[in-house]
Amino acid sequence: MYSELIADHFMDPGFVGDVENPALEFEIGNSVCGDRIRVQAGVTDGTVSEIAYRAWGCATSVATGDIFCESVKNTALADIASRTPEQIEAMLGELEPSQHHCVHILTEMHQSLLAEAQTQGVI
Amino acid sequence: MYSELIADHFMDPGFVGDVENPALEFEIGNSVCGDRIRVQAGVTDGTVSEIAYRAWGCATSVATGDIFCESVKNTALADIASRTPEQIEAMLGELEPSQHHCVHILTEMHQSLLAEAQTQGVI
Amino acid sequence: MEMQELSGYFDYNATTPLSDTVVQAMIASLSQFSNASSSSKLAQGNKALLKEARQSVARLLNCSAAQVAFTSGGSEANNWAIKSCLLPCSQAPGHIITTAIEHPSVLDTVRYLERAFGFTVTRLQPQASGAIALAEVEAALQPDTQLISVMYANNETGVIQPVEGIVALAQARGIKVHVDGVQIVGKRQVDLPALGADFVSCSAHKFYGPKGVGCLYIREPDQLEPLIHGGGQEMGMRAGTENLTAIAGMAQAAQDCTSMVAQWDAHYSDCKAQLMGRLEQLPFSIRFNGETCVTQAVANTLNFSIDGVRAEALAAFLDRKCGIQVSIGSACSNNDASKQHSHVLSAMGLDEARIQGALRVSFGRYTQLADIETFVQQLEACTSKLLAMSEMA
Amino acid sequence: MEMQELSGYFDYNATTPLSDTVVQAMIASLSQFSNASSSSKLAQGNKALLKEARQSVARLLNCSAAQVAFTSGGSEANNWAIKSCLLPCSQAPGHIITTAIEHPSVLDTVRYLERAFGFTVTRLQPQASGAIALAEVEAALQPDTQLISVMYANNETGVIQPVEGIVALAQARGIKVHVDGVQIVGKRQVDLPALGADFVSCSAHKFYGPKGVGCLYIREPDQLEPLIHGGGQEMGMRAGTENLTAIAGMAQAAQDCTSMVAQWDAHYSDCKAQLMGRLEQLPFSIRFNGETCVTQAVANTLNFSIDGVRAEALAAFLDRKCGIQVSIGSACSNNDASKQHSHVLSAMGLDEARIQGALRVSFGRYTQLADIETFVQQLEACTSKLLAMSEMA
Ligand SMILES: Cc1ncc(COP(=O)(O)O)c(C=O)c1O
Ligand SMILES: Cc1ncc(COP(=O)(O)O)c(C=O)c1O
Repeated sequence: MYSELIADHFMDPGFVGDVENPALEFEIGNSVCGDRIRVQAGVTDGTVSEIAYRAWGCATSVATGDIFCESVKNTALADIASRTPEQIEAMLGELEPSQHHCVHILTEMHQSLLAEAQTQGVI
Repeated sequence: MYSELIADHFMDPGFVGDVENPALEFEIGNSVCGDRIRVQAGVTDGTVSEIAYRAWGCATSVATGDIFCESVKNTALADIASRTPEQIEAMLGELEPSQHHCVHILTEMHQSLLAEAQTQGVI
Repeated sequence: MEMQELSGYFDYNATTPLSDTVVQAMIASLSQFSNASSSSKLAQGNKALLKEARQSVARLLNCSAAQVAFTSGGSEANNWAIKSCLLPCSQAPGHIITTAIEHPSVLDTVRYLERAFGFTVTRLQPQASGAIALAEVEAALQPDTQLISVMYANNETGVIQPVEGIVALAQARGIKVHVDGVQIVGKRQVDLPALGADFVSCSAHKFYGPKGVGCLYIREPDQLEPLIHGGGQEMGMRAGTENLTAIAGMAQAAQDCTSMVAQWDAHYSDCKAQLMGRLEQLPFSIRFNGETCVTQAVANTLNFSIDGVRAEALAAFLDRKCGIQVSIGSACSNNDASKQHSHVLSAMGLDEARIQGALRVSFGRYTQLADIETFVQQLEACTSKLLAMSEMA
Repeated sequence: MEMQELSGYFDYNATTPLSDTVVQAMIASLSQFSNASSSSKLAQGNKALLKEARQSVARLLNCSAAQVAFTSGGSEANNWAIKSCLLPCSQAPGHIITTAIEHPSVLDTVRYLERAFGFTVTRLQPQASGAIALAEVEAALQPDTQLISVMYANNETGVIQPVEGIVALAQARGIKVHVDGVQIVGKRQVDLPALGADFVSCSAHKFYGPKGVGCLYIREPDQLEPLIHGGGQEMGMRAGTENLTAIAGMAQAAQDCTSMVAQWDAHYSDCKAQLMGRLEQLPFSIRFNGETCVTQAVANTLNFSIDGVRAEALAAFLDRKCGIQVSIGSACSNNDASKQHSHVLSAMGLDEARIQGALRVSFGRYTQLADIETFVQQLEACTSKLLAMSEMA
């Protein structure tokens, strides 16, 4: 069963799509359920100015992609980097046991974004 | 569960009581359930002219005593002697398995009546 | 269920009527048809209902929801506890202690284990009071005792068994204890964690819930082998699509019971006092079977024999003539081998005539003091009539 | 239950709604509270109800009432048949033949017997069609084979198994056969004596009856050890105060089913033809899982995968956005070890992506042809949206 938060983000995701000439791009895959999420982002002055994703996965992981995008849009990479594991977990609200893998997905999205930002020298 | 026949004869037995100076008297007991029934009868010209019983037993055996008395009252002993086992069984109507011991009681009442009549020389 | 229909009902230990609140809860659940194990939105109402139901029952037993597994009734719960405890030992069958006064679902389960797997069994006889002596339980303990199964309150006499003492004896030796709690829940407040037994069986239809649903309290839920293997229902312990309607009914019954049981119990004590007082005034020789004091027997139950009267006939009279229902200590049967004498009263050492004269009167929340008075009057009339019938000059 | 609420319900194989007649029968039974085993006048209505109910179910199965024992559902019936057949052999455990596509209540019961008592087990894999090959059953037979347990129709694919042939093989060798008939009863006319299996399990909530009640058909009732030992209920074969309300519901469902099943089945065939025809027109790559022909699979069931789509997400969309319920071949799980892929589709050899894309659509008596059309339209819309979401440039 999906919480309202997950359901809303799954049913009407605001960030599905592509970013033209993205400064950052990464793809994560979850070996457990085979979910794949690709994120593209634009960065301006150390802040995520544009972001979009595409996903092949279960409802909760599609929602997770959207929640991630919403949460980083117009946010400084430095602030994103300072998020604690607890804060990240809390972003998804209440989850059923079978949905907990999305916490890993969300954590990985944070890590990948920051790693990619480092690689691209925008942080 | 009692059939209407059994219930009627149990609830309002017509023949409970004693016969004054009975020509015949016998008592039967059933070892299985400990039922005891005593029958007293008057005989006139080979016909049962008076009959009464007393019983300590389950509802069905109390009813059986009454059904017996009703069926022999004003009946020639010779006619009583000609009843077949099937006819005797049919007198009790439909019975549940646990009530079948009353067929034995009824059969025994027939046998005892006739034996007692023989002993007393009224048949 | 109209009250007046119940004024002659004195067989609450056999089963209870559904209370109005329970009927409402069951009817409301009938349209919630979706499978509670599905993840669809439709199923969520069912899931929530199941969760709340488990909590309601847990509150009644003063335990945690995780310790409550729903079953199809008390019989299944008894079978489950005993078999799941002992079947794992079937290659090295040990010793079982139980009593001669258990419900058939315990007696037959134990007999099955004895017959099919070679477990040895001690069946303790009760004292004349109807209670098992704790000292006899202690004396029966063997090094290979694997389970003690004993009921909390007996269904025929209401007599309470020394379960606390038995649990203490068993725990000191690491022996598991199963308590058949079917006849106590709904009559007394219980606190199962405080009792400390490993398993306690309950049945909803003894406390104004539906038939066909009960539960097993499991002290340590992780260790129990299912009786019904399969899907993940009941925390993986009992397979089968959940009987939501019955569970909804049981939950409502548990809620009502949690708040009302103390009050009901006080009322039962009043009824029992009145009944005993009036019986003693009757011009018959009446003997009470087993302990009657409400500290030692549940207050809603009274078992007695009237000298010279066959209870079977008396009960039939009461039922047919007066619309009064009671239970009896001995039913008719077709042959000697299957004499249907109460195994409980027999074990208490009562003679045959007394068993054949035994009536069990059990009352409940719908019983009024006035009903007791009516009952005694009818009892007197019917008894007199029967005695007159059998009075041999 | 209003019809319109059901127009989006395509999960009849999981459970069915109660029909109105069943609801009425259940509500009517709620006030009949007396214990059916009592001899009081009050109890007679219950006894009669129970007797008629058994006859109604027997008529549905074309067997005699004495061969029908009520249970708490299909899971209990499966456990009962298998354990009662095999536990008596636990000191000399032999060989069991079953399949990899059984319901968990069969799979787990067999696994329990294997683990706890050392029975050996052959689990036959289905062909790509979803059916077990009769030749493989024959090849699996061993001199010590003690039971064959196989389902009649599979719950996920609807595919019918060669039970007649299996019974013939087994009977020639004196081997007992248990058939899980839960997914056939209510969808096809059955004739259990003609089938000849020793045990057949049924569950009421698959044919518009209540959850928590079912039955076991027993060819030779005298030979069966109870699963739930105790009182004399169910002809001495299954203890527990009878769940009259649920049994009343099952009986009504059986009656309706007896007269309507042929008509329902014809309607399901129409629905299935329409659904398959429309799916084939969609601009997606759709693959049917298992045999779809109505001679080889029940007509109410269709299992298919859409390439490139995760069924979990699609089902969530259909449920949340369109009020449509279906089942899926793979649920999310928390770790690799407990991947929740359908064991049925896995056994059929489907690859992971196809299992993750698998939807099960199952319809019933309330499904209208127009509902199928709506379903296909919504499926198209949701699928398009999901495909667009995942389309990586
Ligand atoms: C094939 C099959 N067998 C057994 C069962 C179990 O029946 P129940 O839910 O009544 O326990 C089901 C459904 O749940 C089933 O589909
Ligand atoms: C002491 C006792 N245990 C167990 C049971 C069985 O419960 P159920 O009827 O729910 O199977 C009963 C009553 O029937 C009982 O009185």
